[in-house]
Amino acid sequence: MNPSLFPTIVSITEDEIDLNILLDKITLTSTGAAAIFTGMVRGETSRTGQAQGINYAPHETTYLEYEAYKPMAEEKMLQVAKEIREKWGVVEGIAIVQRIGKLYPRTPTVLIACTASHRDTGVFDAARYGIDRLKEIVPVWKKEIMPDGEEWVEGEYIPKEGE
Amino acid sequence: MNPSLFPTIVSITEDEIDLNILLDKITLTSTGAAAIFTGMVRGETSRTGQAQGINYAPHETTYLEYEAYKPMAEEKMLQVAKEIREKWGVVEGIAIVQRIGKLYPRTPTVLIACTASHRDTGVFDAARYGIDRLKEIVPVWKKEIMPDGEEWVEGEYIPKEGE
Amino acid sequence: MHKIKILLFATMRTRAKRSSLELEIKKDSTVAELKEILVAEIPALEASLHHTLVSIDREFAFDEDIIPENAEIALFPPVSGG
Amino acid sequence: MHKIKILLFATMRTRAKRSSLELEIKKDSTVAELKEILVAEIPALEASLHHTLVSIDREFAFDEDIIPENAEIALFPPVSGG
Repeated sequence: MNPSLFPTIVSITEDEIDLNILLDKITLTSTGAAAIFTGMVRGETSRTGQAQGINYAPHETTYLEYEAYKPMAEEKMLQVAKEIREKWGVVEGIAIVQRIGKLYPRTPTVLIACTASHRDTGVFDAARYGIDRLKEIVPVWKKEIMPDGEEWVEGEYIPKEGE
Repeated sequence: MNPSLFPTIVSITEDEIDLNILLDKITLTSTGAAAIFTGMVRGETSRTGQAQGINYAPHETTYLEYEAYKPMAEEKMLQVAKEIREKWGVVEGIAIVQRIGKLYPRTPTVLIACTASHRDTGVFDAARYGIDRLKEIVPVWKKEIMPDGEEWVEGEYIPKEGE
Repeated sequence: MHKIKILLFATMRTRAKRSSLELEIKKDSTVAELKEILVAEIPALEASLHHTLVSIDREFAFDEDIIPENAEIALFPPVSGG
Repeated sequence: MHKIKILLFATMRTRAKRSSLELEIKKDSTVAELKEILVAEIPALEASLHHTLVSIDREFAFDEDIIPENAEIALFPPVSGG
């Protein structure tokens, strides 16, 4: 399989994330394994004292409101895909999708999927790397709407030159 | 969330694997992350000299014919889920599905999905463990039909007492 | 003597040209003894018996295990699903 | 002097009560100089400027970077997508 034919899908969208369709789009005849990560809106968070430098208490979330700097976000998603291919040359297809808008608990908000010929090729690590990087350099933000107020969630990563 | 409410889905089926539906079934209000593995039928295999003790050359696959000892397979899938929960207590939902019958290249044949509140909880490792274990102890076999013949694929793992 | 049902899968099924059979075995027969009886009944199975897995009532079983009455036995090669 | 377009996102947008603005800046102004001009224009932004990210033409930019003509500038907090 010619690597130039390996599909890369990136998208900022208001539509539902359809895992079946995305997986199909990054499955080649040579593909035998896919690692897919999805993130969802948590309606109840019980973990305390961590994440992004902020100490937060257990709390409920009514919904999240996502916004993106769409053209830059899609360019940065392509960069994440490029970094994945540089680190895991065996990866065949890559899909990176961020849903934006008003999203309620249990709704998938983000997907990173990587395919490869076999599962022992690093394809799990590639997907894990993808979501970690997305949360560092892809310009998307969320506002959390809780029963008793709302708050912008801010990350803590400061990109370096060339990122 | 009461762990006794954590959903576990296991299934041997002839139907298409629907990732959207399965993910929804294992997503709780407290869920923020899912790691999903799917395996697909490879139409062309280029890797040589490895896998299950057999040296195979690059080759084409017309289709695979899967069969299962269904009641035992579903019991062993429950056991894999139990092992996952013992190792990763944070895992919330688990889905393990094996499709059987005649399956053509690019078709998803197997799915392991694990959900958790956050992605840094071992949820990726849990899914990886699940597919590795499925390929050791869940009684499912495949016959490979190639342009020039057919052959049963045999694993190499010998379960120990109590597995 | 008691009756047991044996299921065959994959290579075992193909070699035996059948997917199940019933056998009469002595009370307290072991898996190893069952294998001998089975080979006498279906010689084609002999070649693959050394790496055959056996289950009794859907749990993996081993040569020294005793086969209970009315057990559901299965013989199959190491699994290759996924 | 040349004109630049500035996009504001998330906290920056909320504080500035607008999602974009246009400014005239001197040729060869740096990102640091732009921030000063911006705070003069919209004082509400000052509090968050110390941890604001800046992009020029969709690439991350830094205090000493010079802003080209017709650049598309964006200011936003560290990202929190996913």
